[in-house]
Amino acid sequence: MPKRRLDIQIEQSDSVAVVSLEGALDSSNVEDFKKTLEPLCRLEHTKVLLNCEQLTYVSSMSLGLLFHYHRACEAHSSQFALFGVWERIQNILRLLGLDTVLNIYGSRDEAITGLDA
Amino acid sequence: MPKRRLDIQIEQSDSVAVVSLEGALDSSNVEDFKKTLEPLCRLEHTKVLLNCEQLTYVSSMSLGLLFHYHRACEAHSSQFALFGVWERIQNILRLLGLDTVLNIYGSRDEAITGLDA
Amino acid sequence: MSSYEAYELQVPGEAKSLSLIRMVVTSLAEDAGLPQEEIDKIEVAVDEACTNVLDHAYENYCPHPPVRLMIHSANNEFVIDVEDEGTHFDFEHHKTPKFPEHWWGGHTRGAGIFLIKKCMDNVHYERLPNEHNRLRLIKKIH
Amino acid sequence: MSSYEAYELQVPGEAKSLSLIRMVVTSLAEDAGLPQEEIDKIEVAVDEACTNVLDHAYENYCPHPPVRLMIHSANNEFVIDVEDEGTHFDFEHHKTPKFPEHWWGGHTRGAGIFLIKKCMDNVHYERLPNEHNRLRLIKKIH
Ligand SMILES: Nc1ncnc2c1ncn2[C@@H]1O[C@H](COP(=O)(O)OP(=O)(O)O)[C@@H](O)[C@H]1O
Ligand SMILES: Nc1ncnc2c1ncn2[C@@H]1O[C@H](COP(=O)(O)OP(=O)(O)O)[C@@H](O)[C@H]1O
Repeated sequence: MPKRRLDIQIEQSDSVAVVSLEGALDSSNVEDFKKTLEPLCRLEHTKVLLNCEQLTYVSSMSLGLLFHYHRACEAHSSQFALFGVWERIQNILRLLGLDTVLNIYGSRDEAITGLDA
Repeated sequence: MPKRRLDIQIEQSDSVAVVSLEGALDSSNVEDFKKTLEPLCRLEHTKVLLNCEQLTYVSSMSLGLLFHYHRACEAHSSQFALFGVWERIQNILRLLGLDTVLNIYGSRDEAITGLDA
Repeated sequence: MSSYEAYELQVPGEAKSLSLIRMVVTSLAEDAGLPQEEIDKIEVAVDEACTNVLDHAYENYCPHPPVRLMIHSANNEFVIDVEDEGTHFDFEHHKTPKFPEHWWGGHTRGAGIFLIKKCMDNVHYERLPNEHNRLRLIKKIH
Repeated sequence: MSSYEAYELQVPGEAKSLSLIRMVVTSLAEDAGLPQEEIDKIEVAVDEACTNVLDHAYENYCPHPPVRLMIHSANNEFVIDVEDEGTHFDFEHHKTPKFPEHWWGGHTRGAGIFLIKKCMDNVHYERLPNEHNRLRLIKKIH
């Protein structure tokens, strides 16, 4: 089996869904990412968290989806957040002004606590 | 500074010299390897140990030197050994029959103890 | 890469080639002695440039032609040429959106060329005599 | 790489290019679904083949011409062509030494072609019409 360039894991409980991304998210696998996120962003009263601790690269195509998911969650009385984002990816988020419109936390716990506040 | 593809570290005490190789040993850096090993293989009554725990690749040019160093050490009442050799490199040593003529140990301690015996 | 010495990489014009492209370019940028922060930016620019070739220049091509990269360092510049055999477009007159305002409009695309320009020191796009298009990405080596 | 799709890599004919060559070839071998043990062997064969080009085919060339690799998978074979612009030699009649006996003679070189043949399923060397030499290395994909 060829080693996949992006691994996506979902952990889902009552009110929290954590999507863990491992590897590089580029145009070769953005469809997998969409297929995972879209149904989660239609859930009601859910914290949808993107675990980026193992995410090495994200292209603009996927970054552009993040604010869309943010708003979709809001529309369903849910919340969307990222945590564990590498500095190199934070730099790109800043260039695109996404750091000002997305919820970005250091760790999973900080995200869960932060969204409650 | 560009990241070097091979790092060579030497620890030398009274009767033991350990050369630690980190990275890939190919024809781009075989001269650095030679310059390190040759003086050590002229020492008397010394255990010259090649720490291969972080060695990811060795080309035949360098493998061919190993038996030469083995004999040079013998000629100076010294001993030459490898330890921590990755399976992929052991496979090549086997193809070239070097596994039968070199001292190869699992760990540094095994090498020091084994050469004493 | 002290003097002029070019590396060339030609890959199938498919998204699965992107990771190899990024790996090769970042590895050569490292060899050129560029700091990690600049290597990261080069990775972004090259990935966005190649993604644009696949999605736009090759939109109406089936199968997609290959993508060709030429990488070299000269005169304290690290240069990556991305060459495609597809549709030409008016790069010079393309207006990049403002961020984050762009996102308010509900767009999810449209950040590629903006990032390419932000991440590199110099960017040129031109039609070559062989009817290929070449996007030249330049990063200064200090 | 299910159907015929070639990757090409051209690098300066210098030893510093070897690590990039190994990285690209092993990455494509991985994509082709080959097991790690076979990828390791391919890495050895390609590195030895390219080292031979630099040391022998280009011995009397200054500066060294580039080395060109073409990599593709087809018909359950992973194929690497190593192409040089240097001296041709008589590969077919080259007799590889016996190991470990070879080492008793005090030799430190002479294991390259032996390893190339041991590590690959099929190896061909030929002079091309453009006066380049091509060593074709083939690994079966099961
Ligand atoms: N290489 C290219 N060939 C043809 N058209 C292109 C190319 N690159 C960009 N374009 C055009 O410019 C637009 C903006 O590109 P870009 O900023 O990268 O955003 P996106 O690709 O997400 O639309 C594209 O939508 C496309 O119309
Ligand atoms: N690509 C090549 N071009 C010209 N001569 C070659 C080439 N490859 C090998 N040779 C010749 O074959 C001999 C054996 O090669 P090899 O088994 O790789 O061992 P080594 O390179 O260590 O001598 C070389 O010494 C050289 O004379």
